[in-house]
Amino acid sequence: MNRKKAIITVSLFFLLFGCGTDSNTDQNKQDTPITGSNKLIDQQPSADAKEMINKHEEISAIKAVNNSETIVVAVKVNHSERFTLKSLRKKMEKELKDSFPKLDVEFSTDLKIFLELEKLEEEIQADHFTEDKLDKGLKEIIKLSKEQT
Amino acid sequence: MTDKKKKKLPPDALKYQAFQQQREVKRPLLKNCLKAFLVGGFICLIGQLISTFYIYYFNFTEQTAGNPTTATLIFLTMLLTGFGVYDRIGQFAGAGSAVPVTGFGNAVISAAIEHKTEGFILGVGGNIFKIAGPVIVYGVFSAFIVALIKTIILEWGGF
Amino acid sequence: MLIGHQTWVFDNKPVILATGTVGGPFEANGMIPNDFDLLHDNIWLKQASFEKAQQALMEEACQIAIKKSNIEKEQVQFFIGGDLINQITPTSFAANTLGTPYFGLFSACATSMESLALSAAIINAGGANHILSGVSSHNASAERQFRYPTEYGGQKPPTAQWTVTGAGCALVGKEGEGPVITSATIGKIVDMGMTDPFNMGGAMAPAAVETIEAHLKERNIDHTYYDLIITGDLAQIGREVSLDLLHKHGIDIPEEKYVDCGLTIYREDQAVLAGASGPACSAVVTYGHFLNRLKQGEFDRILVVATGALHSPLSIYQKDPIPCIAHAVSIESGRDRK
Amino acid sequence: MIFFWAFVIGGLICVIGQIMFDVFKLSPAHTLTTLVVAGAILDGLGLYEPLIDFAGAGATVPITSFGNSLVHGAMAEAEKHGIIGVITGMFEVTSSGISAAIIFGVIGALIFKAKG
Repeated sequence: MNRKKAIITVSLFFLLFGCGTDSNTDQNKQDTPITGSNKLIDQQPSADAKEMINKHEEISAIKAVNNSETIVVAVKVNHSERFTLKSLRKKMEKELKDSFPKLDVEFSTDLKIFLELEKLEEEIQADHFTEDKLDKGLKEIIKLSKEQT
Repeated sequence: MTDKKKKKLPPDALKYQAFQQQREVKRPLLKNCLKAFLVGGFICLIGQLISTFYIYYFNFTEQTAGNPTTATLIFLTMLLTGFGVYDRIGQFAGAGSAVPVTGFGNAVISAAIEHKTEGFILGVGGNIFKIAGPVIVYGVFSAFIVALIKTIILEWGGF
Repeated sequence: MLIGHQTWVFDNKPVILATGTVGGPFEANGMIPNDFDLLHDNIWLKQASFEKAQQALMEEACQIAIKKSNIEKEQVQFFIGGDLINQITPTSFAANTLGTPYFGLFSACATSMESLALSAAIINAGGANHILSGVSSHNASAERQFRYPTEYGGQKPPTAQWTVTGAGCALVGKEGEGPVITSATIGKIVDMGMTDPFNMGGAMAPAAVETIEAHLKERNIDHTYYDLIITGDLAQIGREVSLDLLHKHGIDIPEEKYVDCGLTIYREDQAVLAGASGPACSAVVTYGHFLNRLKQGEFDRILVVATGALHSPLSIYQKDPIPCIAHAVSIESGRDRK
Repeated sequence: MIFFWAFVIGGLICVIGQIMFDVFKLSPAHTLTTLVVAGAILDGLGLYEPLIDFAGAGATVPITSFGNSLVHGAMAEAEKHGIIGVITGMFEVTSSGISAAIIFGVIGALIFKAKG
C-alpha cells in the first residue's frame, strides 16, 4: 500500500512540475517584434492594438493581425486573473472597438486563437505572403472563434 | 428474559445501536479524502492534458475541446471498466474516481456489461442507466428550473 | 423432540454421511483451500451468466457429496436448499437437475443451518432416510443483486463484507458413519433498527446472541458443553459486538472458543474488508474446514450458528430496517455417541 | 499553471464528494445527483463559468459541469426566444457525456464480459 502511494505521489509531482514551468517563459509579452513594415499589408493597426493592450498588467502575451477590414487580437491572461476573465474580455473588447471604429474587431482570450494568430504572424513575415492568404487565414480564425459547444 | 419485548422497544434498539457503534470500524475520512483528492485531481489533470492536446494539434478551441475530451475520457473508462480495473481504482479512490465524468461513464458502462446476460434490449438497454439515471434526470430537471428562474429574472427583473 | 420453545433435540441422531464443498478462484487463494473438494479457477464456470455459474456450483457440491458417500442418488428422498438470488432460482434449477423432491428455503446466509436443521428434523422423525441439504452463493451474482454491477467502482466502507463464491452440501442420513446432528435451535427475527446494508455483521450480531442464549437455556447446558461455537458470517464487527454482548449477558465464552466462518475462509491480505458472507460461507467452512477438524479429533462438539440478514434492495430503498435471524445446529463427533 | 489548478480544483470537488460519501453516508447515486444539481445552481448564479476559466478541466471533468452545460444550453435558447426558449432549449440540449457514455456503454457490452 505504501509503495503504491509513493509511486502515485512521485509521478504526480513530476507531472505537475514538468508542466508548471512553461508558463514562466513568455514573460516578454511580444515575442514577435511589432511589425508595421510588411510591404504588402499594413499591420500598423495591429501594432497599435498591441501597444494598447500591453498597458494592462493582467495580460502576459498578445498576438494581433489585421487586414483592411478586420483586426483579430488574442491575449494570454495571467492565471491569477482568470477568475474575472469574462469582465476582462468585455473591457478590452470595448476598448479595442473604441480605438478602431473603422475595423471589425475580434478579441479572444482563447488559447487556440492565440496559437493560430501566432502562426499567421510568422507567415506574414515571409516575403511571398499575399493579401489573399491573409484574408483567408483571418476568416478561418474568426470562424473558429465563433464556434460554440 | 426480556428478549421478547426487545425488538418492539425503541430504547433497547437505540441502546444496541450505540453499543454497536462503539465497535464499528470507522471510515478513514482523512485518508479517504486525501486519496479522493489525489486520484480525482489526477483524472482532471489528464483531462486538461487531453484538452490541451486537442487545442494544439486539432481545430478545437478551449470552448469546443470540452466535448472530445469528455468522449476520450469515457473511451478510456470503457477500457478500464471492461478489463476490470476501474472497480479497483474505485475502491481505492472513492469519490476521486466516482465524481469525475469517468465515474459517470463507469456507472453506465458497468451496467451495460453486467446486464448483457439479460439480452441487449431489456438487459443492456433497460439497465444502462440503472445508477447514472438519477444524474441525468435531476441534472436536466434542475437545469430547467434554474434556466426558468434566471430567464424570468432577466426578462421581468429589469436587468 | 421439542424442548422449550424453539429447540429440537434429535434422539435418533441423524448422521452427516458426506459433504461436498466447491469454491471459486478467490477461495482457492484463501486460508483453507485444502478443505474444498473442488476449486474453480474462473468465476464464470464456463456458464453464460453468474446465476448459471452458481447453479453449477450447487449441482457439483451435491454430486460430490453423493459420490463421497456409499449411497446412490436414487436413495436420496429430498433436497433442501436455498440461496440469495431472487426467487432462489439457482437452487431450484439445481434441484431440477438432481431430480429429487425439493424444499426451497430462504433465510439469506442462515439458510445453511436452516436446511441442515430441517433435514435432521425430518430424518429424526422418520420422514426420510437420506436428505441432501445444501446452499450456494456467488460473489458476482450477489453483488449485482444487492449492490452495484460488478465492474462499478463504488467504494465500500470497512464494515462491508465479501460474498463467498461457492456451494456447500451435506448428505444427512438416518444411520451410518460420520458426525451426528444432536440438536437445533430455530431463531426468531431480531430487528434492532439497523439500516446500513454495508454493515450486516453489526445488524446480525444480536440475532446470533439471542439464538445462542436460547439454545443454551433450553438445552439447559453451559457454553463449556461445546468445544467451539461457530458463527456464520458475522465478520470482524459482528463477531466483536456479539462476543461483547454475550459477555454482558453473563455467557463467558472465551475468545478462542468463539470463531466466525466469515473470518476463517480468507487470508487477511485479501481485500475483503470486514470479512466474508453469503450462505456458502457458513456452509463451506462448516462442512469443509470444521467437520474435517472434528473428524480428525481436534474437537468433539460444535455449535454452528448461521446468521442471516433478511433484507432486499427494495426494503433498503424503502428505508426499512434490516430484519436478522440466526439458526443454530449442534454437531458432535460420533465418538462420544457411545 | 492551468495544469496545476485543474489538479487542485478537480481534486477538491472530489473531496466534497468523498465527504458526502463518508460523513453523510450518501450512496454514489445520491452524491452524484446532488453534485449535478449543485453545478446547475452554481451556473445559474454565474459562478461556475469563472471556475472553468480558472481551472479548465478541473471544473469541466467533474460531474458538476453536467449541470452547468445543461443550464448553458437552455439559457442560450432562452436568450433568443425568451421564456419559451427555456422549454424548447431543454430539448435541444445535448451533453457529450451522456451520448459518449451510451455509445461506449453499448460497445463495451458488445466486446467485454464482466470480470466479477
